[in-house]
Amino acid sequence: MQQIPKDMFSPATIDTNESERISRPSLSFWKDVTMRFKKNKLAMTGIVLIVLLLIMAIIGPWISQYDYRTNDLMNVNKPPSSEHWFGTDELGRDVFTRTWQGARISLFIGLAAAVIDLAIGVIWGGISGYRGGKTDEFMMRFADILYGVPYLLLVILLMVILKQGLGTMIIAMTITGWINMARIVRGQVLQLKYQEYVLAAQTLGANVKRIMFRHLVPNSMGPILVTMTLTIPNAIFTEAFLSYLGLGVQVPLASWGTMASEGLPAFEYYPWRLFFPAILICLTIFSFNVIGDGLRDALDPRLRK
Amino acid sequence: MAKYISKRLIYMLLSLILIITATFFLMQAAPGGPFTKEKDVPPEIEAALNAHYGLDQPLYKQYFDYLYDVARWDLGPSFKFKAMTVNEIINRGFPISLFLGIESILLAIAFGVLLGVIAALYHNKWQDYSAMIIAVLGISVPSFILATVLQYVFAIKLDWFPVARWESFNHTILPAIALASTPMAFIARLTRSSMLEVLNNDYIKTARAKGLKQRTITYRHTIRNAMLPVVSYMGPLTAGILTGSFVIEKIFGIPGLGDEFVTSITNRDYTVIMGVTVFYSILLLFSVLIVDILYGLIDPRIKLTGAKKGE
Amino acid sequence: MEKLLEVKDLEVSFQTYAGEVRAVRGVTFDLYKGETLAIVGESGSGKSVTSQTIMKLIPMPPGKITNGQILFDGVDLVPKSNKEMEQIRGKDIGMIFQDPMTSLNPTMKVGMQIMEGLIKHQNMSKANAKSRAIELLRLVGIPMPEKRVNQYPHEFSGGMRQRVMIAIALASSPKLLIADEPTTALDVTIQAQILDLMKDLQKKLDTSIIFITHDLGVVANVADRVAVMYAGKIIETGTVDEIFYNPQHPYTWGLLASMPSLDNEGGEELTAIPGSPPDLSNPPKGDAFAPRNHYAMKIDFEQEPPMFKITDTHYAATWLLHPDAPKVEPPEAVKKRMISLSTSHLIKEGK
Amino acid sequence: MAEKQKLIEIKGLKQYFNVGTPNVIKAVDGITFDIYKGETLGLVGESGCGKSTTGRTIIRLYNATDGEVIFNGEDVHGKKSKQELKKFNRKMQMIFQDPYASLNPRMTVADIVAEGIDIHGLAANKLERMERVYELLETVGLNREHANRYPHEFSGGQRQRIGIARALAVDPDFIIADEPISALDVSIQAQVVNLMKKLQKEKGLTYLFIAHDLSMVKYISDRIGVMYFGKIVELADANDLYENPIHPYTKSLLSAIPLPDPNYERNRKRIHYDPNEHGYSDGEDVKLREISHGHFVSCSNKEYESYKSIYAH
Amino acid sequence: DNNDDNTGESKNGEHAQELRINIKSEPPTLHPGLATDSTSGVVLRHAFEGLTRVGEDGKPHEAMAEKIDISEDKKTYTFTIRDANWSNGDKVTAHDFEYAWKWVLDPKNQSDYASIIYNYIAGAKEAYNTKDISIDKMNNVGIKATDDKTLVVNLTNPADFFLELTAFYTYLPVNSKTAKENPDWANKVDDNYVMNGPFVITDKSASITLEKNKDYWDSDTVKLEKITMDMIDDENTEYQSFKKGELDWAGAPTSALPTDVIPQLEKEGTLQTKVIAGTYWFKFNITKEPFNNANIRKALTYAINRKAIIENITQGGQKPAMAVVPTTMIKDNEKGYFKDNDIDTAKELLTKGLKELGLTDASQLPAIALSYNTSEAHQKIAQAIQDMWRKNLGIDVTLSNAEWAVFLDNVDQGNFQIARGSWLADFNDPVNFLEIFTEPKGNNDTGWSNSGYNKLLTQASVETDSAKRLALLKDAEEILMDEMPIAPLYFYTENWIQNEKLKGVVISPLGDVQYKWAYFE
Ligand SMILES: Nc1ncnc2c1ncn2[C@@H]1O[C@H](COP(=O)(O)OP(=O)(O)OP(=O)(O)O)[C@@H](O)[C@H]1O
Ligand SMILES: Nc1ncnc2c1ncn2[C@@H]1O[C@H](COP(=O)(O)OP(=O)(O)OP(=O)(O)O)[C@@H](O)[C@H]1O
Ligand SMILES: [Mg+2]
Ligand SMILES: [Mg+2]
Repeated sequence: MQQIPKDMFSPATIDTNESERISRPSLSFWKDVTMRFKKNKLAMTGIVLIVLLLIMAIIGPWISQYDYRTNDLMNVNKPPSSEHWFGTDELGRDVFTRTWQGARISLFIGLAAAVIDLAIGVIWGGISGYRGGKTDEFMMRFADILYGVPYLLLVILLMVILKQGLGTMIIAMTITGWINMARIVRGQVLQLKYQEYVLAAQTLGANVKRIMFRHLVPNSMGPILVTMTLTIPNAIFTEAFLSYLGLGVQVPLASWGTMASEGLPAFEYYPWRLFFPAILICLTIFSFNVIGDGLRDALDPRLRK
Repeated sequence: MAKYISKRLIYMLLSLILIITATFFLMQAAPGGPFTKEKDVPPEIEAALNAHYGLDQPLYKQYFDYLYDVARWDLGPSFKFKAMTVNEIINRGFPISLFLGIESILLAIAFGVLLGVIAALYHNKWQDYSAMIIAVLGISVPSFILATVLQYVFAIKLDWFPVARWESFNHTILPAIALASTPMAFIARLTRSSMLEVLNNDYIKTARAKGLKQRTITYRHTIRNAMLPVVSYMGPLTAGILTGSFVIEKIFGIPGLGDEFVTSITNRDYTVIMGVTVFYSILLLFSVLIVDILYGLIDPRIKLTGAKKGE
Repeated sequence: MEKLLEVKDLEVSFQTYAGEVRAVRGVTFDLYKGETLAIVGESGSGKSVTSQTIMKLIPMPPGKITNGQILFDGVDLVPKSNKEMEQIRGKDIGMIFQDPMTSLNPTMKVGMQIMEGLIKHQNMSKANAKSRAIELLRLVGIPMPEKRVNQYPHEFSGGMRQRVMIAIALASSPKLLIADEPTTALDVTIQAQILDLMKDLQKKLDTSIIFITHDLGVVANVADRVAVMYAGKIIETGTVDEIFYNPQHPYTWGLLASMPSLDNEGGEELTAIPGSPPDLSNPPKGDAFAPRNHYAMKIDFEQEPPMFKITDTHYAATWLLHPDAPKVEPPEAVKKRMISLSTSHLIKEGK
Repeated sequence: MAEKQKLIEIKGLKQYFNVGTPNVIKAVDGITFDIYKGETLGLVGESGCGKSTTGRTIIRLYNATDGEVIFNGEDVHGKKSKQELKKFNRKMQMIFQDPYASLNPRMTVADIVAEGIDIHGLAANKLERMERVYELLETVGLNREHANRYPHEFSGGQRQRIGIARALAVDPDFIIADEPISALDVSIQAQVVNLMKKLQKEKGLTYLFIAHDLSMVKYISDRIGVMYFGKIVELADANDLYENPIHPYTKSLLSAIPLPDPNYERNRKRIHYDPNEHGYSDGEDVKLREISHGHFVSCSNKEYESYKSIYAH
Repeated sequence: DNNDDNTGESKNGEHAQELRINIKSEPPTLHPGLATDSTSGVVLRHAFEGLTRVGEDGKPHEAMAEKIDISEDKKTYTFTIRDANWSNGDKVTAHDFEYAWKWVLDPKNQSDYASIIYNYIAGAKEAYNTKDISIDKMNNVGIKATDDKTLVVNLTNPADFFLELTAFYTYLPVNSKTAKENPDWANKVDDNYVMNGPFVITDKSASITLEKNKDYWDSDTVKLEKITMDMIDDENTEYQSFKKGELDWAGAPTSALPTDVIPQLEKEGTLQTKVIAGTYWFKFNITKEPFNNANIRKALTYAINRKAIIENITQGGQKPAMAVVPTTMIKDNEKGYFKDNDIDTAKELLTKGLKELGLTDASQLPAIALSYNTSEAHQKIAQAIQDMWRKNLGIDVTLSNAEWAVFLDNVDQGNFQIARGSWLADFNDPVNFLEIFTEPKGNNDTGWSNSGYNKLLTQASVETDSAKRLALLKDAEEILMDEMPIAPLYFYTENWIQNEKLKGVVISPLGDVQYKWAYFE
């Protein structure tokens, strides 16, 4: 046995407060999440991609010498070249410019629809699940009914009632879009509402609003995020459909959705017209999905403890 | 259970009537009518047509007449397809859409679940990433683009399948794949995330402690428990897929109900719009109910809560 | 007596976002045939991880066995593949998990959950497995087992579920049964039933049992030997009498002192161990218990104590046992117990 | 004991689940008892016998199927305005069984503790609110520094203390503690129980203490109620109950308490309880009867006489 | 695998006389009196035969009529019916025609196209507007079968194009015997569905099958044994299907080619093009500022580069339209009334117009919206024109598209400033175009009317001399082009590709297709 100096065996002073101290640095929940999120390479790639896309959406139309609407009927359907990086379309317009011009609309639409669906879906599904019973039955049957009425008919009526434009389009997009989110949130809330911290809030006299937004929603973020990332591509293509019907953005303004659907019939001969918008849609969706997954993992309490 | 179902059936009937009402008045409010054409129909002819189809009656009367007819499952004659009643149109189009729909639902479930399971079992390994990329493609490439691309590659370039039409089983494959892709991707993502949850559960450890093989554990203990979110997603989706997809039917020249539905709206073919909506809604309401019942079958614990809802 | 299990210097850690959690930091113990070893200790001290590592059931990744051997019947389990382990799990080693509420598959009939292992390890036919499952349910004291085999777990009460877990673990008469807090969620009457049942089976089959709990009353009831864990290490081990009547580690003192006794009049305060256990992702220098230890000495903050031998069966890791250390008095409540030791005949029996 | 004042009177409380379906669960099936000001009433019984349900029904987390809960002379379950309910929520609080599940993982400790303060507007401004939070944290033996942390950073015992601070934030008179210590290990159990006792002394709190662990219940309670299948079968002074258990189920329960004494354990004899042993006939009037002063037992008339004679010894 | 027989190649290398085409959608009806669309028309033209049939030269020739006598005043036509059979063996009689036409005139039968009969035949309109009319009460209508073989028809006005109308599907005969017995005879293709055309429909399901009618009076001319009509809605799919050899024909007139493949096909030299009697134009709403000013209208019209649009966007060999009436009817209109892409004049006119409106600059013009209905082709054209107007005149118009019925409703209600429009001829005569603009209602949504114009048209309607009549019509057109309520863009063409071995398919100036003479080499 090794020799240990005697004085080491004298009593040490211990600070009782010290023993309550948590050795891990004090990280707020969100800081903790951010830290863990940052360690997720794939998710960070997603963030970088989205930031790049946003930057290009802002500066893309500027760095090109063309504008998005000027026709050049002498140069229609030209493949990518040093002059037209992404080629030209059926009216001789520069696809590069149009693609980034379109990024503005598609990204805006995608995010706006996702956010609005989220807001309505969360409130509707949350109240439905939390209140349960007759309220639940009523609210879910209402969703069924809205889902049952032909969407195209709703859209046509909106077209008549409202003026053409982004606002109308977003209304058209979210008029039934929130239902999915509501179903998901309701499921979550049904599960969470018997958690003891919710009961605790009830015993303190918390009202529905407080319980929803302080307790239930923050704890359903995982599935909500996954659903949100799935809303975005849906919105991008619904936009194309609505614009086609005359409800949304008007030509010659471009969006990825309209560019892809217009490029589709010609993809055999002029593949670049489909390729660029399509690949950017894929990249966007990919990014949002990995970000969603990353957030989901970062928010998972089991990985925390 | 029986009480719960009968209660739900009553709610379904109410919902159906509300859907009919909403659709009926929305349809009437939409500009244009069944006789709107680029070349104007002379007023006297239009009057004769309106009189014949009862469109000159007050709206409320048309509405109640319609409700009465629906109750007898008489959906009326088509305005555009003069030789046919709406019942005939549905009877003709639905079996086709149904066949295609079932095929693609099976595809979507089989491959979606498979991908999701693989992704979850190999969480954060290359298998997960590959499945994820397929899912992202499935989500971000909408069916109309996929359909065209599939057609080009597999029917034109490789000549493995026919381009279009509805004749043999071979003709159903490409449209079914195109139709299945988005739901498949969605199912894969849902399955993956719920599998990850399930795999974290204690009873999986119990199963492993019994010395069961990984594969047995996956089949017997995880998939069933991970299916709940998939099932709830499948509810409304099923009704949609079974009544046909306009885009896919158009691209592959399939005489299904989805095509009928959309064209009827553009044509303002009032009776067909209503008829198909009624039919679709019945399917929708039933599939939502079936989902709620399936919850209980998949997870025996839910029976209690499911029944409680009907209190 | 024959050794069934030897765990040598086992170290297990988990890779998490917050860093490496060293959940088990060098655990050594052995277990004889037909013997019950109780592992007690603070929550988070690594009891469950240790026991699950024996069956190689910790999730890998993030978990990893960084060092040590697990000799089962003389064969090391650490290098075994998952496939090879499938032959041992459920057959030679059975396990009862901490939480009966979540450890049964909610969507599978109880009977099937018992039958699975039988079909796999004993090559039984379905019909035979079923009748055996009924027999097992009857054995663990579930009334009307013929009816119960076809029910789902949620139709069972907590105590009954725990008994189903036991039936699963016992299905193929394992040589080793690991029971991780099998009775925490149960009331005392059902707890007692289950403890009796396990002892009965042990007698019949000569099973060895590792029994994890933090209820010292239960330990006193079932254990032959006790290992006390703190912060991923065994800090004291000995026969049940040695631990209860002659504890040496201040943490063990703390545990014993904090139990109220029935004859204690409600007036006085319980002696709690202040503070909370250390963070295993960042274990402190020296003795992990030192910050909460009334008797801590300077050395405790500098150097980890080795295992001091007290008797052949009794060891403890505390500097207080060092010959140079000052003699200290254990707390009142513990002293009372030690007094009963000296007046009891049991001390002889321990040897 | 005569000057004891009733804080809560529970009269014929019933809580059924799945009413209207074939499998009605009578979780609480007509219980009657009082809780006096400043005392701790322990509630023990088999798992699933309805202890938690009783607690939750008293605090109105469930709407009682039948019966009354009278708190300070007012019926809790009568129809009440939001305002009245809020007031009532201040007087009665609950500590939950699971220290992990009862704290919202996404809120800071300060927000959790201050939730009641926010709801009832007990602080005039931010500063005052934080001062209250610090005060509460110190009351339960935590320090200010913990206010900005999240629950997952705490050990079980610390978390349970946060739950207690949350309950204390609204200055309640009565606290229902539903197995506040079951999930904790022994050393931490002691921390929590000591704190509860200290607070009771300082603030004159009244507790309903639900637990499995009989030695702990005996330690903390003044009186103990024993529940069996939704009914109270015995209710008596803590020491009286341990020394003179009368109902066979109580006897069985006491005989099963494991003690940290190997010697004792090796020689313990358990008494089994079989509900059929009473041999009640149909329509027999089985109810709580007072065997001796303050000692109630559920029994038939016949049993009453025999129990009484047993107790005399 | 059934792909093989799609090629139509028979065993000995000779091509089977089986034609496979696509008609896009299901024909809404197979009743000649109810049909209103070209899809039904295609089927009916082959399953039935009218008094005349438009021949390979584009002119009507005797068909069911063996002999046609026209009175001096061109108002009475006497048709002698040829010896021919219905597919059930019945003889085709003059009564069958009388019945069929009068059936259309009965408002109870809801024929949308009754006007195409009652606009020309004496007493017909009155009959249609009579309450509770029925076929046997139509004694004052100028349709009379004097015996089984003779049909006498009286017209309200001399109409040069009446013989052409008798080839139109509304004028097809119906087997009066079966039709009377079974009013729903046309709802199903079965024994009650009796035909008299070069082909008979043998199957109608996912596709329509027509087989050669052995009993057809001119069956020696008919070479094709079978025609299969698919119903593939998607143009691209149709095109791919053609490329794979599953179809013998892709594109007009029964469908269309995807616009994006047309230049490619042109390059390959497989594209077939035929000018037809149709005009694509834009309508100005002259009741709205600034289109109440003719100079503004003209400036906009002149500033369009039609050639560029045709060559780069529509790409189907369309003819630039600087007139309203198609070149198939008036040959001179190839030149038109103004110069294409005449920017200088356009600018002058704009300045003039602005001055008249009291404005100094184009930017002061009220906001202008150009409406069109949802379609890719229209959208491209609209965008090109928008760009031209911006570049050439500095006028920035916004585009606004709408779903078809909504668009039509808006245009009908006058809720537009400039709207896309077009007219495809019902019969091959300029009046079909010019009469649209006689009054500001019906199909004239521009709100424009002109008394001089109307006078010329009235004169033309009673003029029996063809040359004089044409001169009157041209004068009217000139007024129209001077006032410019519409801006013509191009004359329609039909574009298609076809199996190289397929010969003898005839497309009429109206764009109707006939397979009677078609065959595979
Ligand atoms: N999958 C994991 N990932 C990360 N850390 C883990 C994991 N599993 C266990 N740990 C950590 O290992 C340590 C030991 O945990 P263990 O479950 O063995 O404790 P225990 O002694 O069984 O406690 P209890 O009495 O609460 O059951 C804890 O700090 C825990 O956080
Ligand atoms: N929400 C509910 N729906 C249906 N049954 C319920 C519900 N909550 C409790 N029960 C049932 O009521 C009975 C009493 O449950 P309770 O939770 O009160 O028991 P307990 O005495 O607290 O048990 P433990 O000691 O296990 O916590 C049980 O049979 C339980 O299954
Ligand atoms: Mg554990
Ligand atoms: Mg409880």
